[in-house]
Amino acid sequence: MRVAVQSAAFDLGAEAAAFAAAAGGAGAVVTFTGLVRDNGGALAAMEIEHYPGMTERAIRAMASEASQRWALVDALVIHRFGRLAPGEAIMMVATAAPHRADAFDAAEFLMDYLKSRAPFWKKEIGADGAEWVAAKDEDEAALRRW
Amino acid sequence: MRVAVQSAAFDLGAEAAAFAAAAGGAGAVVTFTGLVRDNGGALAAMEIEHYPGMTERAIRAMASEASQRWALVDALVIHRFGRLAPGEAIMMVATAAPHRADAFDAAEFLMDYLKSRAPFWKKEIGADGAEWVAAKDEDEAALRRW
Amino acid sequence: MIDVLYFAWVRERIGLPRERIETAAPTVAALVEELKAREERYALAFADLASLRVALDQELSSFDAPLAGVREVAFFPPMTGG
Amino acid sequence: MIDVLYFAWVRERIGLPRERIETAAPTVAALVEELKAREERYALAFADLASLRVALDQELSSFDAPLAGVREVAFFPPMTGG
Repeated sequence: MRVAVQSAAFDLGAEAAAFAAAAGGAGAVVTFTGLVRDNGGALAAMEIEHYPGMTERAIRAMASEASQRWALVDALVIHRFGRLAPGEAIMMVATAAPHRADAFDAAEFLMDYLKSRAPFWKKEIGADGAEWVAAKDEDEAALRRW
Repeated sequence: MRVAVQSAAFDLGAEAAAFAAAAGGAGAVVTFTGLVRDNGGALAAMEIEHYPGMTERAIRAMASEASQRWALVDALVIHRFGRLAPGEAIMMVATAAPHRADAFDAAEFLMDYLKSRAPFWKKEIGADGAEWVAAKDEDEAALRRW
Repeated sequence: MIDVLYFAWVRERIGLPRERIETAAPTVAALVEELKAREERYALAFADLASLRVALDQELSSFDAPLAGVREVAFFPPMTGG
Repeated sequence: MIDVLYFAWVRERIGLPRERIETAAPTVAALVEELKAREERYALAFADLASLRVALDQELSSFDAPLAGVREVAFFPPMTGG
């Protein structure tokens, strides 16, 4: 299980390929990649702030919880902070499991927890100012299914 | 939307990266890759037979159904046939959507339909003979959630 | 004349992947009965219809479907893709 | 002495990312009251506790949690990761 919190860009293709190649015995690999949407050209950049120390700790706790709930062979979380341009990859989750239901469920679980329980805050920088992204009720609601 | 039914191996990393790069406006990209499990060393190869003509038609119908049900920006299905070695990628599904729930649901829907409604048949070649993989009741049951 | 295709263990039991058949069978079930009456290998392949699927002109169908106008019938076990 | 950290708009409203505070506040809520009494910018940042979250020593906690033994308190809005 690897957790990387970094400002550097990452290559989702290379990460996905390396993850699948290392997942010996897995029949199913699921990846999720979050990209900066350009909101129809209105977004100049996205700035992501995080809480160094707590971020890694919180993500490791989620990944460990996922490993206990589902039969996973491996899991990967990469999450960037700093300034990102539209189209750039913000983060990525990958899960490997013998069967597809476990890989899908664990990836969705990790995403739901990352959204609302990992200490990241997004700020959208537009032509006419900057605004912190508000947390969505639906994201909080998504946690209740687990 | 691209559907490829092929005997040639594919590079899941390159496919995932190209798919995400082309998915303008998508905030979420989900990929699923199915790999040949080695069953603890018991499997020498997997042979996949399909029904040329019907296969592409059936997969296109599933992808089209997924596009109607969820707000997708794009979808991709690659499925191999012929003889595959343990560890090789059998198939891949990718979905891109503005929001993660749509990308996840559409990918799971496509996987459930590919499992039980696309005309592929798997045969496991072991040290002591070959055996057709039996369809699982749970795969048929998985269709009923959609 | 109708093209009849066999896949996976149905193909193996019957011993060929496809054949052209002259038939006046009104339904898939009637065609199956004709084939079963032909030879032992057909009777074996079609012994348990519950373990078989049928496609008419490359669309999944059912054994009670009519054959009128159909050019291609395919018999196979439940699919195991993905 | 306790380290107090602020993130996102809480940090912007208060105007600094962290500070060391001498306090005898028994709970997070009591610490918040002390801070609000200090200056307008704290009062503004802590005006609506329902829109804030708190972590004690890097674990999510609640405003009624005791501060005894805690070295680091962090205040921030609901997270928006992923």
